[in-house]
Amino acid sequence: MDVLVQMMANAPLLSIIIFLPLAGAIIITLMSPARTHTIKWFAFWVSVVTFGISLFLLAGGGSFEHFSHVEQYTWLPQIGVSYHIGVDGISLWLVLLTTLLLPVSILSSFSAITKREKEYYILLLLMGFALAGTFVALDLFLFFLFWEAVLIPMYLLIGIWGSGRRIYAATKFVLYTVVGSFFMLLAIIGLYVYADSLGHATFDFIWLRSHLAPPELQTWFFLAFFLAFAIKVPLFPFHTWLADAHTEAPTAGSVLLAALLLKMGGYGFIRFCLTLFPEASVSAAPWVMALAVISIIYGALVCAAQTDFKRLIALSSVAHMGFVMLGIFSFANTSIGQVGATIQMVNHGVTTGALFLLVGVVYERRHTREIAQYGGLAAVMPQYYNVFLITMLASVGLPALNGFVGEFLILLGAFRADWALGGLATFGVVLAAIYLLTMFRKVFHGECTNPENRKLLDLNARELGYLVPLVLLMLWIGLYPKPYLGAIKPAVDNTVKSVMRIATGSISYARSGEKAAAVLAQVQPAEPTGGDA
Amino acid sequence: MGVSFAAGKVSALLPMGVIVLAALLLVLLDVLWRGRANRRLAAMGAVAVIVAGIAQLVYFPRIPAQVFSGALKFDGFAAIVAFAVLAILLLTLILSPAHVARMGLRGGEYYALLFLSASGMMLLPAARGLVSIIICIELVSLPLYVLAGYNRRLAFSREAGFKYFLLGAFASAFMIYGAAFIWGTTGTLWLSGIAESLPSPENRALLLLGLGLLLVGFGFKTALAPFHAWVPDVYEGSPTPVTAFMAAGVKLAVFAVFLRVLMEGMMPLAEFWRLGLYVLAVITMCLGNLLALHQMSLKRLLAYSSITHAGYLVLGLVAANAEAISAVLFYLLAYGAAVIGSLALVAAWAVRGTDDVYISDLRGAAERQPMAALALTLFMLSLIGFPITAGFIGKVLLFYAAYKAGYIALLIIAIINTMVSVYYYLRVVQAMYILPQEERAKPAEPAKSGGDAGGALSPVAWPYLTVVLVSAVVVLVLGLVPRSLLVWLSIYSF
Amino acid sequence: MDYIYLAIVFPLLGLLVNGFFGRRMTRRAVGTIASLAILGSFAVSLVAFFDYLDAGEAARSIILLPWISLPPLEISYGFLVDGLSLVMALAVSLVSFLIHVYSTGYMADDDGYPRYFAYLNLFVAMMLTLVLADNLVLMFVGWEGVGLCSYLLIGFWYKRAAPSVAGLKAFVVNRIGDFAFLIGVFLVFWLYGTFRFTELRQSVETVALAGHLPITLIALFLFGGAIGKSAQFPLYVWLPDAMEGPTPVSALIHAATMVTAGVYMVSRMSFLYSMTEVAMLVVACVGAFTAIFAASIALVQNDIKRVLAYSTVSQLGYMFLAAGLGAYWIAIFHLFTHAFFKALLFLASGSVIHGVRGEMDMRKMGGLAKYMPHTYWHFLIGAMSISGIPLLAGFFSKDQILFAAFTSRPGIWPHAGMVLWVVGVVTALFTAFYMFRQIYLVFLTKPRFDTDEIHPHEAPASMIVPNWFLAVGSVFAGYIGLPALFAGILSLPNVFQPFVSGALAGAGHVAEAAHGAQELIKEVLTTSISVVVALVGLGLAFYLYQVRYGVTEKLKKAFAAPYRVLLNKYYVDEFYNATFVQPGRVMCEQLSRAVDLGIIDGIVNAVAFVIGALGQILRPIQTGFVRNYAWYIGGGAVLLVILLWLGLGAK
Amino acid sequence: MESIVTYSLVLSAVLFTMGVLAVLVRRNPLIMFMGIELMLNAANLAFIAFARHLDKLDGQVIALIFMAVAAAEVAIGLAIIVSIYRFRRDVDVDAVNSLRG
Repeated sequence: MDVLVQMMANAPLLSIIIFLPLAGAIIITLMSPARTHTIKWFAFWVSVVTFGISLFLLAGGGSFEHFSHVEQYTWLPQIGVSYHIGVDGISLWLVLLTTLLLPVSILSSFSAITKREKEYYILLLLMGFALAGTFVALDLFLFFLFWEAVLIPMYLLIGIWGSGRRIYAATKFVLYTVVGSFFMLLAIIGLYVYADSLGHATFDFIWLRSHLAPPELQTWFFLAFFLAFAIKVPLFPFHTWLADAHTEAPTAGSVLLAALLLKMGGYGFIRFCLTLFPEASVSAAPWVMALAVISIIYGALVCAAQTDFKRLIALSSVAHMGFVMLGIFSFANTSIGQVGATIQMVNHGVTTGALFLLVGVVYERRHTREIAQYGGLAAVMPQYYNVFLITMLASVGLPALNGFVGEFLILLGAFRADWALGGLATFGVVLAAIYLLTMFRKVFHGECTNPENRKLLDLNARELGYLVPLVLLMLWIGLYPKPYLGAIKPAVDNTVKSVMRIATGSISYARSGEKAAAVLAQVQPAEPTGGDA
Repeated sequence: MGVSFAAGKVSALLPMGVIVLAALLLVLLDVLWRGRANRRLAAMGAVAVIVAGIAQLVYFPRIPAQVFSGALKFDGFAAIVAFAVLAILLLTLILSPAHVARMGLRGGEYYALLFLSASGMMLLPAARGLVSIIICIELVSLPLYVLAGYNRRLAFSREAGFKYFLLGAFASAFMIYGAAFIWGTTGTLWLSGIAESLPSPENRALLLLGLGLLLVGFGFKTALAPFHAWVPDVYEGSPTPVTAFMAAGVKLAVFAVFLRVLMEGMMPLAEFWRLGLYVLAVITMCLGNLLALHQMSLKRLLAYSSITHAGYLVLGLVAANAEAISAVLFYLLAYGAAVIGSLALVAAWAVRGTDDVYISDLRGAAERQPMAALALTLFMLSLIGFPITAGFIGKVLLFYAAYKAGYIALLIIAIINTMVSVYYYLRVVQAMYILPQEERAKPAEPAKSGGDAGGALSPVAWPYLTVVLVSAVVVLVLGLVPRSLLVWLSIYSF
Repeated sequence: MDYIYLAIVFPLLGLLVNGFFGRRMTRRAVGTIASLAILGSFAVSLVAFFDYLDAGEAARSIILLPWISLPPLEISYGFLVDGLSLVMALAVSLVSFLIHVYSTGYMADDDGYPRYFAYLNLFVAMMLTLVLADNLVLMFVGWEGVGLCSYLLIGFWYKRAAPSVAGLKAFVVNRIGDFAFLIGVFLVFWLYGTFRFTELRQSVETVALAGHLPITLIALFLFGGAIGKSAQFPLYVWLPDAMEGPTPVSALIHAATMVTAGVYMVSRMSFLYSMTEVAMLVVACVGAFTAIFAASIALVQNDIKRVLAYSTVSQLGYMFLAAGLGAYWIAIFHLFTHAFFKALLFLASGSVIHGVRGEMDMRKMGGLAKYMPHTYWHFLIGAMSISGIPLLAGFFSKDQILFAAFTSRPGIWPHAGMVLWVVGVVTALFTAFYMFRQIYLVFLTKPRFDTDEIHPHEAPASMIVPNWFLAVGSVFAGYIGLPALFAGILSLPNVFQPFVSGALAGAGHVAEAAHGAQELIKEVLTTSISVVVALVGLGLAFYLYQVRYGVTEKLKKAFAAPYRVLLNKYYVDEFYNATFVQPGRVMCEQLSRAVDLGIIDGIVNAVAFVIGALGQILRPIQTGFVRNYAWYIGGGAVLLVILLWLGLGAK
Repeated sequence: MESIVTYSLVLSAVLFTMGVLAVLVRRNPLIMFMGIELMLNAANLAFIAFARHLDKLDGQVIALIFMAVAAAEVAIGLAIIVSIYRFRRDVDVDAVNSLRG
């Protein structure tokens, strides 16, 4: 075993994680479309192996404060592009989440997908490839490459295997995302030109991080990046693609969308915006926080009115990702908010992913997403009821489940940064309970009147196989988040250092009430001085 | 330079010499073989192209070679363009025989004309005086007028040839008239000379008039709005291989020389023509995109897309900095590869009696011909400028050049247009992958819903397939590992 | 005492066993395992209790594991063992155990048997986490956990609509409280940089910030949580509906334990509350108002369990009244006694319902005493205890609350004490009345049900035995915390107060004061008044429902309007429904339809449409006529030349 | 600038404009084509005039070259127009717009 660990420690882990799915996809292209069984299992095992390998990232036991497992090869020296990847505490868990959810979503599709399986599994593997790449790229050029590479597979996934207005949804998804990303490309080129003007033409994140652009430039770049990421997240006014895409996509598609694609936005913010444009981020913080709070409240309220099972969960992501945004931009003299946001991204991935899988389970049996069509399932599908209950509670943010850890930290940080917005956001916790529990009630409680539902089968082994791990993860993160936070904290501190220095200088936290500040002056030893420590 | 008729290093002329000879030879052979030797002619032509390529390689002008007292100056830049032209010609040759046969045309002049036009393209980037430039452009265009209308059985083709010719001649008249004024005000037609002997600022009106008229000509050849109107009609009407040849070749050659004219001859006047081109670029991009949105015919769609791309390329001209040269050239190559590939598929799938494919015909292609569908998708992505394709690198380089020159506003317009363009390129992908056979993609508009045969796509024959594969490879290679090309471009710019 | 966490582990084990294998085990096994788990917790708490005494009553806080640790933020699985938490742990585990045993009988023929006990075990675990936690956040875990269990258990019979709605209501209303609670927690951290009670207490008491706004804010926000959890006005509405759950659940969660969490929390944070008179007064007033408000509703209710529910609300009001006056130990003391007699009452009512085939309307009962003597006695003892009949548990605790009110002189409003006392006394009157009204309606008056239809029967032993234990508790629990007066007379020292006071602030100034001579006189006075009041209430009930049985109908007609108001609980639910629920629903639908799909998505689609339309509009310029094209070229030439000349003009 | 030059320039301008107008307004392809020839010759005239003005021979040479170009165009152009004739008797360019949109 140790030998294996050693071997893996030296191997280019990240590259393997990224390219294994791609290789798998290519191999599948050579298979005959008729042999669906082989294709399914092959895809599944490829993803499982990838996951297994990705676990070795942890084996080294090193701290993830700085980028580890870094690989850098010059690619296009003429234009200063290099294949530069690495993982730190922030991206680590997102990468693992990706490699975990890939097999899960593949497994969840076995019986759900009945046409053109070959293409389907190829595309899923491609998604895994692109997503993993996005989270580890340390070269803006490379990052953009992976970022865009996600679009087409998802477009086809929604378009071909989706339901209802799938073509509309797919097109909307691509166009909407493209709008953001091309502006980001412009900003990336701008950064490149700026680097060039310093006599070092490069897209390299590490270099750019140590040579920040002047504030007025930052503002423009920030806006461009902001648009791209805000659409992905999605932040309040840019969220309408989400409902359609998530709703019409096939189950696995929704899972990947909610669990990972949205994270690309949050990750982008914390990795690039905060690091490369600290001044801009700080001055934008109040606005972004405001938008985040609007997303939280608005998303929750809109959810409450949904009659479509999947659409409701989709929109709930707006609210939940609002929390993440709030955390990322809550600049105080502590990094609690950002740490919370980072862990919350993982949580949301697990929880919402599981929710979509659960919806998929009944959708596959009943082929309807109308909440009204269900009711009284608790009696018919007890296992399903329990799993759903736990997942939903995690999503509501019940303590001792993963959702709470993230939301608590985020709100703690946000409250420090701006007590008013923090307080408002806290109210989102109440709303989450309202819409989720109401939905839960409609679906599971009451007499099971509809004969269709009476003969519904409970979860089978395969379904349990991909749901239980997620549930365990919810409990683990909820009860003992230490390992996760332990890896995240140093990396986040290290990431937000510069932002914090600026933020604590500026007004953005004096707003937590002069009174409190005054008191803080007197109270101490216990004055919290986190973040930049 | 002066007036001395020093022949200079004629060896540099060898490649296009080969091509011209080949052209004449092909005519003769055609007569000998009584016009029943379509394939053989093509083969012969291919051989000639390869020979020319070798010659080009052997006499690669590491140090620029002057010919005819500097009327032609061969340098690396010209050589790279020449190579590209040869490649395009070769691909066209591979496409042609099968297509010519399918359309029931005679081989002979067809190939000869192709070769003549190609020789003009090879000369263009080397041309150093307005006269030689204009002559070369004519040399490129005249054969194409004929080729456009070559498919005489089809009204479309006849009409295309007719329109192309009438408007082309019209435009070149402007060009020549412009040249007259430039010469009159500067006393020289050598690009280098013009830059040196500009009249004093106050009496530049005539010079600018001349420049303006000259730009009209270039605008026409490069399909800038409002001189673009012929493009869709001609592209749609011409025999598909010819369309490919035009789209890739003419754009390449003319843009190359356009770049030279502006940057070697007119740089001191930059402040003037930048404004003009700026406006043209905006109109071109927007118009091209908007008109492309609702096209039913894939060929016509590509025509409009070529207009749009011309608009993007003007960014490089406006920027007119060192970066722009290699950027524009790279972009042209990337575009050429993608457009030839897609047109090869159009030719391969051409519905009976139309020499064209409607987007609605593409339905179900992904399932029937996955590889071809994949390739077409790749080309579409490259045209959008999606990562891992040549188009992406091209766009990045181009935008970089423009950004560096400080044309942010223009860039933003370009970017917005790129977003819009995603929609219609995706329509093609959508038709192939998503839309099932039975249901309609968009309500096919009455005028052009002709070929809605519902995905009766003929399998792709090997010549088409070869071209498709080659262009696909090029698109990918230029997208992933364009190292060496970038190196050459950086060395052999001017 | 480091083993104290076992008290939480046992029930969790019970949960796991019953949760996973319950369906494959016999009911007997399930019930036994569940009960044993709780017995285990009780044993642990008991051992801890004695160790604590040996250790000289020194508070211990044990840190088991780190939970969320982001220095300076340190939240750990830490437990605080002191008088307060021990009393709570003992009471909780004991009562829970008895109720578990009772449940084995009560739920005997319910098909959700394993699920029921799994939830119940989880509840106990969470409740113990709540009381044993040594920091606010872990307390919040228990806080929310018990909320969850209450949600699950109220909605236990999910097939019927009412319970599942009630559960939802309970959870949401509690969440509203938790929202305030959370904000309080955040404030605490940003002010004091810690969540641990011990450290908090230090920094609060070392840095004198009495009356400082932030502290008042913290106190009020935390109290907001208590209002939700302990069903105080205006968030009490969920508790009466919670009666939809199985009766043992009502006894355990909605009477004895969970609902008292708020009181516990306030006492736990007493060091902070005693820093801010404003907050204290608010607590006291809210408590007092809730007490009389709920009691008045209880007067006319007909559902046997709802009466008890409102009585619970009102008793909780008493506790907050005490806490608000700084008499924390009395609050806890009343909590302690209340746990016994209220649990007893509920269980007894459960037996009644069980005996009359699930009938809950007291108007359809009567004369049950002869069918179910044990239950009758249980109920009677409970009723006497709660109405403050002398020498029973309830009497002592309530009496001291009233005395505290009578003697207290809050700085900011000196007369508050007197006012609150009057309120308390009136409430006591109401209490006595509605309890005995219940006794008469249920047990004594002649039967009002079809005797051939229904044959009421006594409950099985498994239900009676636990009740006897509780009955004993309801009688004697008071004797460990006697007021000074009786302590003197009966020479029984008050052991309760010193035991818990270590954990509390201000160490109950009321009690020391009681040694003064005229204080004794005051005490005699108040005591006698409350005795009289209790007897009056009893007598009134006796008169109306026994002597002149039926007169109530006339009274209802005479006082139709007030009666209807009371019967409909002051229309509070209707009010909330009209002001929050319905408008909220409408707003959400409008937001979703009009704003989200209408405006925001509308704009997106509009942009797309406009671009597409432009494309269509422009197509005609491509006429296909050569001459038009030529025109374009000519025009373009002119345009171009002009543009170039513009540059000339600029120069 | 001596008058003869100016006059001939003005003349060439007039010729050019007439040519353009011919293309723009006439519907017979032959006439349009003539217009184009007119434009070309206007250009040549301009060259000659400038040659006089600059007192360089180049202009006249250039003019000759462009005549050749014009000739080539004529050859091609007539061929194309004739091929159109073959298929449609009436040669109204406004009838030729099957390609549009």
